[in-house]
Amino acid sequence: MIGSQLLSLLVAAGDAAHSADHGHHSVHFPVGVPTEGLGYAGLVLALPLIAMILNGVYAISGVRSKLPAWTTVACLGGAFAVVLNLYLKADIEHPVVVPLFEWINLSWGTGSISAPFGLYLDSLTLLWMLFVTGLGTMIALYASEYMESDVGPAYCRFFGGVSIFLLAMGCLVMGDNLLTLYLGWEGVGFASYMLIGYHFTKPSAVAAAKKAFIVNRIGDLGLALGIYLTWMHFGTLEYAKLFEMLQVDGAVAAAQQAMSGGWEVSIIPFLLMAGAFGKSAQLPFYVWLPDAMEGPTPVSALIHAATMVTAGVYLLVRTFPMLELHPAAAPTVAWVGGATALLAATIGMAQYDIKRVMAYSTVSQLGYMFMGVGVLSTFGAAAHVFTHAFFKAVLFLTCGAIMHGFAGQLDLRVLRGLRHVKGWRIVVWTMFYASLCLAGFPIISSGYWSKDVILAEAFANGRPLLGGLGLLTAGMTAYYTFRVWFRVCCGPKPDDHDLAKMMGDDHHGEDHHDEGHSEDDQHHHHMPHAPKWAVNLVLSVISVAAVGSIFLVPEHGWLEHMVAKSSGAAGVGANHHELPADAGFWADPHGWMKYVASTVGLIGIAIAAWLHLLNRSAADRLRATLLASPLKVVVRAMENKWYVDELYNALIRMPLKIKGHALHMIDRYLLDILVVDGLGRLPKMIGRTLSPLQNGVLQSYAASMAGGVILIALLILVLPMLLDLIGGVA
Amino acid sequence: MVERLNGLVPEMMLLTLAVVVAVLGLSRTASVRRAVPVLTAGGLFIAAWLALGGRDLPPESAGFLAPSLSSPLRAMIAGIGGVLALVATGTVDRRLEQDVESGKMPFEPLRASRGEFFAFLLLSITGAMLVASASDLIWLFLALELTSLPTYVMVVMGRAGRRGAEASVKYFFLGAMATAIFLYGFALIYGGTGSMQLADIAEIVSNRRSLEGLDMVTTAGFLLALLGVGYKLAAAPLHLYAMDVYEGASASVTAFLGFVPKAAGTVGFMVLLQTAGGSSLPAMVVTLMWMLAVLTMSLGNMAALQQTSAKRLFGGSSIAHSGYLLIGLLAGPGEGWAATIFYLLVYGLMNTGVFAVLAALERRGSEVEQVSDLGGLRQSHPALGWSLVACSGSLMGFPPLLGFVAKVWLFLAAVQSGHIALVVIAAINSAAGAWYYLRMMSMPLLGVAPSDPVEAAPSPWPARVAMVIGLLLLVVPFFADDLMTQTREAAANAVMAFGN
Amino acid sequence: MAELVVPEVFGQLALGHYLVLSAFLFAIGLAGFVTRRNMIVMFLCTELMFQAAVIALAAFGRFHLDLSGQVMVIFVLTIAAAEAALALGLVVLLFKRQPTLDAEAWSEMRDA
Amino acid sequence: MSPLLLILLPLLSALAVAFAPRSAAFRIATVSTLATLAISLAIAWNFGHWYDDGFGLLKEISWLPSIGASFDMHADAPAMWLVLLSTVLMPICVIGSKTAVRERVREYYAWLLILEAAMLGVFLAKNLLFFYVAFEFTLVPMYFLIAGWGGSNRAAAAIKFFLYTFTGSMLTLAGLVYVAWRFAETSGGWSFDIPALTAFASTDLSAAEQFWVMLAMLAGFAVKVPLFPLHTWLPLAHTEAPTAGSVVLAGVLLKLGTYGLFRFVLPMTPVGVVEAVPVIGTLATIGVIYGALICWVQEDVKKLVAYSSVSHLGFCVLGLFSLNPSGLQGSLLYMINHGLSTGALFLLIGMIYERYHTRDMNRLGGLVATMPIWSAFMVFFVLSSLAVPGLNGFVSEFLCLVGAFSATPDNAQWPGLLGPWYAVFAGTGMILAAMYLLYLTGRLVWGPHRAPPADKNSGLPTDLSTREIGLLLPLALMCVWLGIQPSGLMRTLEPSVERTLVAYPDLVPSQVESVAVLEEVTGG
Repeated sequence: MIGSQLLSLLVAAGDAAHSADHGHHSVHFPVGVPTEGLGYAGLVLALPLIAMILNGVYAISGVRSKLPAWTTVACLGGAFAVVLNLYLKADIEHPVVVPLFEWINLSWGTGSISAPFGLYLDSLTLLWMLFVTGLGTMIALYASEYMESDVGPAYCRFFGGVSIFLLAMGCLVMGDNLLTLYLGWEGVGFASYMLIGYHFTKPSAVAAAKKAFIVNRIGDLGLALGIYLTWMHFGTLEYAKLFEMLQVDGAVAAAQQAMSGGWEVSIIPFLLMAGAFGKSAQLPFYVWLPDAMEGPTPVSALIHAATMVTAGVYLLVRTFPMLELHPAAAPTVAWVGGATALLAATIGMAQYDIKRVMAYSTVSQLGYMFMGVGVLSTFGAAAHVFTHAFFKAVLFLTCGAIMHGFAGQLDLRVLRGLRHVKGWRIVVWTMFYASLCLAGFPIISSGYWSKDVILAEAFANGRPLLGGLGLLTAGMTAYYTFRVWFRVCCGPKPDDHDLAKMMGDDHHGEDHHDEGHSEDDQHHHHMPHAPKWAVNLVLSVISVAAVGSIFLVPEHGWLEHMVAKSSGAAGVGANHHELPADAGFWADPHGWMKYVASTVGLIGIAIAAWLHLLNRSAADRLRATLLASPLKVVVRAMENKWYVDELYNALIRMPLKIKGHALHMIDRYLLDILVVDGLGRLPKMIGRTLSPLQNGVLQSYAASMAGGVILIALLILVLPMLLDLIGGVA
Repeated sequence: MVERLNGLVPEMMLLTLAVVVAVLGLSRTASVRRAVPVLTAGGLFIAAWLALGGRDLPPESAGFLAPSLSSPLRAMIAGIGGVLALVATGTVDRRLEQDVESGKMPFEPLRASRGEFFAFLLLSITGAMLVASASDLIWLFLALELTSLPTYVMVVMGRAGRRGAEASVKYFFLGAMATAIFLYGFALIYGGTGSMQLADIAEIVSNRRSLEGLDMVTTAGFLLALLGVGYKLAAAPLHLYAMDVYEGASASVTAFLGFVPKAAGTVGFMVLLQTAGGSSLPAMVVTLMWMLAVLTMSLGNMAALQQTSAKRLFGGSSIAHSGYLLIGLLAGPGEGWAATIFYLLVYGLMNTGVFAVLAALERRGSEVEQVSDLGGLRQSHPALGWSLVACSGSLMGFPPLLGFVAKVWLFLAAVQSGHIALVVIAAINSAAGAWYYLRMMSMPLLGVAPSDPVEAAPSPWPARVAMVIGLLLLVVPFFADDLMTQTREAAANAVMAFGN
Repeated sequence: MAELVVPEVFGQLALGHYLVLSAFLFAIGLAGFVTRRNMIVMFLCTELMFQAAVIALAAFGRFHLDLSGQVMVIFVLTIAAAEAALALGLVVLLFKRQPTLDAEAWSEMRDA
Repeated sequence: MSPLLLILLPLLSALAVAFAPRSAAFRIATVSTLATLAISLAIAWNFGHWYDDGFGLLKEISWLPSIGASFDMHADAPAMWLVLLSTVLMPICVIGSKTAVRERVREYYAWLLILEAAMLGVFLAKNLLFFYVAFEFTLVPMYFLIAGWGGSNRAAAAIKFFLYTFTGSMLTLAGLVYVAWRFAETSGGWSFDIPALTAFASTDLSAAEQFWVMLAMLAGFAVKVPLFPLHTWLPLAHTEAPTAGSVVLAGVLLKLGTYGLFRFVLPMTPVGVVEAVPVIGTLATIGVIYGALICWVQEDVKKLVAYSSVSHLGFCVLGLFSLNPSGLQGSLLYMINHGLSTGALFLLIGMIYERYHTRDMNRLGGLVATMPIWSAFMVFFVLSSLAVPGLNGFVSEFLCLVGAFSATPDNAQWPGLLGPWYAVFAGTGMILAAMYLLYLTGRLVWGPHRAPPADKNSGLPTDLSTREIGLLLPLALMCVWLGIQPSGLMRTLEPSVERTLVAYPDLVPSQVESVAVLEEVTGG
């Protein structure tokens, strides 16, 4: 049974590989059917909602304890438990739709717009919700300690924001139609806005929050338009109906839809893509994510590394059948992903703020995921999302712990020798393991397995150039990851004086992340304080989860199984070739990639070790040398993030602002004062030119009157005669 | 002939009353003298009632306009004339009466002019009423002159000082010129048709038009007659005197000038237009009316926009309203004239109300003129303030005040007769005029009271009239249907009587 | 016997002649009214215009062999007399206030 | 319960307020508006036409039959909703003015009550002249509210507001009179009965007549909406108006324009509308972007919100002229939503102004530090205004855009004359809205705290008082309710919307054809 289905997959995949320009990969996958009795699934949404409301109540009633944190942890934990229960009870072969309540439901004649508030529970949803709620719970727990110095209204606000996020993310992932997804989509954007701007007195945080929301909105417009077009063409927004329509006749359906719909239909995937790129920080929208690091670190870990930013990947996997409405859609995704991965990696290599390095690495890794989707490996993408969620969460949380301990110090030129400081063991070694994962260290790291799938698929899909880019990026990733770890954790043991210096009497405003340190905390900042139980527990648990994920990733494993029964089915194992028996080693990318990728990763680590562990001053010398060489332009550009922010500012923001001012002036002076007031004053002005007639002099009145009478009499009596005359002549 | 006299009972009564009033005004008894205005007003109200009764008289009792049309017109003129007489209370001889009362000097009949003033007022109103019963050109001419001549005197008598005199000069001389113009027009009409009888002229005109077309002499006669009578209406281009005269005359006389000559002119237009063809006017007359209407309303509004003097401002407004009346006149007998009559009535009320407010106020015995003087009137004289708001709003045509109802009907009638462009122009004019009415509305409510406050005039009548009119403008629109239906019936019956 | 050749125009006074005369008179009156500043003269000019109408009325009455034209003439003359009385009274009154007959002296009220 | 009560009660209360002692004015006004709200709710509860396209609340009151005027009343579902919107907003305005207005209180509340009566008259009118009277009469109280209790430049603002709208509606009157005449020609008597005239005009007027009548009506309604470029009175009026004035202006008065478009322009002159759709659609789209960009550079918060109305109402008009049910329903819902969220924003700004006497964002900032509750409401209503899904704004904006998007001539069931490009350009308004609204919150709510010293005489606590929270909370709850459960409301709008659109499906294709033929002819 499974074998025959696999065979059909393989056949379809074979077609795909040979006809790269028209990708009809639609395969049958089970479509959700409405079910009764699973209403309790709504608890996944209800619990965060309750947490949110309670946090609001706490804020108003002035709770000054950790109650908000425990409430949130409990609710999120409950949500996780519900998801787990759903997973355990779920029949992957038979996805279900759980209608909750009616949201938007319009109908007229034969048309309708229907967006019920329901849950679409298939394996993909459950996969995503498992790590979203799981990580959410853990990170909330972590934050209970991390944010403790803010206990009070701000604490409530923080956990309220986290609850909103989980609620919105739940809607996004579990919603059974595109509008519910959009609801969650904007909701997570708002949560992100609130949490990035958590330190609202800092203008940079406020600006970053604003930027995140606005840049996301650009993508959202694409998504919205995509949704309109989907509705227009397919007449529905519900996944179940959409999928049925898209796989009426297997692979042919999408092509038929594309043919019948004309250009409007074929741009749907591109519009959806725009939304995905915005939310997942891909070119050209990635600029908001690094700035989003203004938010507290747990937020960075949860929202801007592990969960929210993968919503774009989710969207594309969820609507994978629609990606085939245009042959160029998938390659576009792949190339954008690849380019983003490379670009972000180059920037990451040149940053000194460790959280920023992590941010760029997130952008870069998200690039991989999109590459995965683009090379028709939804499985690879989802796998990488899954593994990345854990190890990147660990990386951020360790960064956060360091920052928290060192009064906001994040500069890797300042931090060193953490390995030798008491109480930091768990941080150092979980960070080490997570770095291994990010660097793609062979066998024992989860990132190795998931990244391999994507890279191998790129080659197998006939995109060696893209795969090569991916490999290059992998090397860079390994380098900058370990650059951080070697710099921060290794090196000579710092004495108290060094530690005090690291505590940052001299750190710069820009890199100043002092959350967890309100003013009354400042007086004992001379010694770093090591993390306490909650942080250590969370780090350990997530690291264990990261290790555990290794066993879920390999081909034909659990993860592949989860994706294969969802809308992303077409991208699972699509490129497993039936290899001839005599095929050489290089014929199967899945075979050689394991070795090549390992090698590249190890080279990266080695370079990092040379520059930052064994010979710590070499890096500075290298930089100096490069700056003296003609390559200095590149180095400067990398350090300055390729000036993309400046470019956007100059090309988009400023012109718009100038237009705004200009239009305001036009509105005020041209339209209002000149045109409107001018027209309004016209009667008065004409009247004024006539007022010499009213000069008070009897004679002139008489003259005007007599003149007027004569004129009118002449006009009426003589003009018609003249006209007659002219008419007669003509 | 007796029927004809039967139809003129109110006018004859008023003439008698004029004599009586003139005599009583010289009485040595102060209370008798004081009763003169009330007597005048009472007489006018009775005359109005009598005139209304004339509807049922046989056609021979009325002039050229059918009794169904002339009766309500005459009643309206007399009725509003009565109100105007009340407003005029205390206008003349105030200084004299005060001196007599305080015993400074004995009463000298030679110096008293109250009786004459009200006698003139009655004569002028009688003239205006007679216009409505004109049956030939001579009558029309005499009636129009009877309307005008007393007003020239009233302007001088109403206000001592340079301004009254100047107003009188302008009014009289320009009026004489206008009279000459329409008189010449009458002569030409007579020349062209060979008859003084309006009914004969109408028949000749209509016959001639259906045969060979109207001759130039008659046409020119009609044009000149209409242009000249336009002076009474303050229709452009013979409107230039209006603002100066309105400013110069005392407020109560201005109220009079704003209504009685205008009513006479409107009725005169009706007579002439009916003679010229009624509902199917010669093209040249239509053109003339069209031009007059557009010019009058536009020039009036534009002139009013410039003003800082309330009296001049309402002078301009009065010109503009003549423009609207001309639209109704052009719209023809029937619906058009019904709307015109209603509009004239409403306009008479609004206009009287506005000037009554001005007449009810003074500052150390002299007139209140500037718009800014009315600032904060709501606080100092609430009733007058609100009356001014109601009257101004009604003049603006603001719903649901009476002016709005009248204007809508006028527009309906004009559209019905095919003058859509005129309606649009009138709409734009209303909008342009709204600015100064709005100023007059907001000044009493929101404006700053002048540092030199205004006080109430000694006579209570103008204030009472203003209040009643303000209230009427607010209330009557909800109960105006009977009035409108009857007006329409009157016009419709007239059309039947005209047979076209 | 040579007949006396009298040009047609002078042969008999036709309606046209009266009308032309009347028109001229009216025009002169009007022009005078507009151009002269002396109030007495201005009043005389209005009288001129009235008389123009009177001539026209009388001529038309004769032309139509209808008496009503001439009846009206009488009324017009009456009115003219009344106006004359009014005018003179007014002028006297004004002269008492300001010893001039110049109409332009009375132009205080006007648009600013 | 008679709908007449809805109009009479505020009117009589206005009279009562005017003559009551000064101290009782506020109480009378509050009780009266609350009573009106209760009556309107009771009427809504018993309203029998929620789910069909019929008109309920029929009430015939004769006025001037001789010119066809009457005070006949009726209401269909959309009208009922707008009635409810007005009656809901009025108590909030009244109670919100308790501390803000301290001088000439009797007059102030009397004008507010008169305004309420006039607004309700507009929505309940069954007779065009009644509608027109009420439509115009809203100007007077609003004029005096602005000119009497407004800001420093109030006189100019009030005059511009009055004259601009008055001018437009004079032309509307001319158009309506024309229709009435044409109707009278066939039926033999003056009538301004709306159903009769609508049925007549849509079928019996020629194409040219419909076009001109539409233009005339548009002159009044487009100014009121306000449609770009006829909007310049709005920022001025909003900036100068007292808080309650702004709330009513944004909440209900602007809706009179869109309501007019919905009730008269669309059903009466379909042929004319079809010709004008591209132009109006373009203007609406320009308005969306233009308003938003101008918002983004404002320093005065109130002006920002005022311009945002220009932008938002652009969506509303776009929805109306998409000529399909989704657009129309979205647009009607937009009217209600905009009333709630923008009304609330003006209230919030008013609360700040009462405390600090400034609305300058250079002088105010980071208010969350001292006013967390206010800030929470501010952020909430900004989100609502941003059309964040889950809140009310989203559903309506989504439907308007979907409507515009799908309004293509080849749409099988509901052909329209807009299309994707209109939606795409208007859609950028979504991004721009985020820009200016977050700019607003970024300056006002977040950031370092800065504020001039609070007015000690205001008698208000630093953060919101219970009364103020009580004003905002119902609005917030309604926003949430309409965001999560719009379907109930939408279903009630649908039949009326279809009735309004009945002529269009056949009309649009023929229009497209005729244009195509014309192009062929002129091109060939």
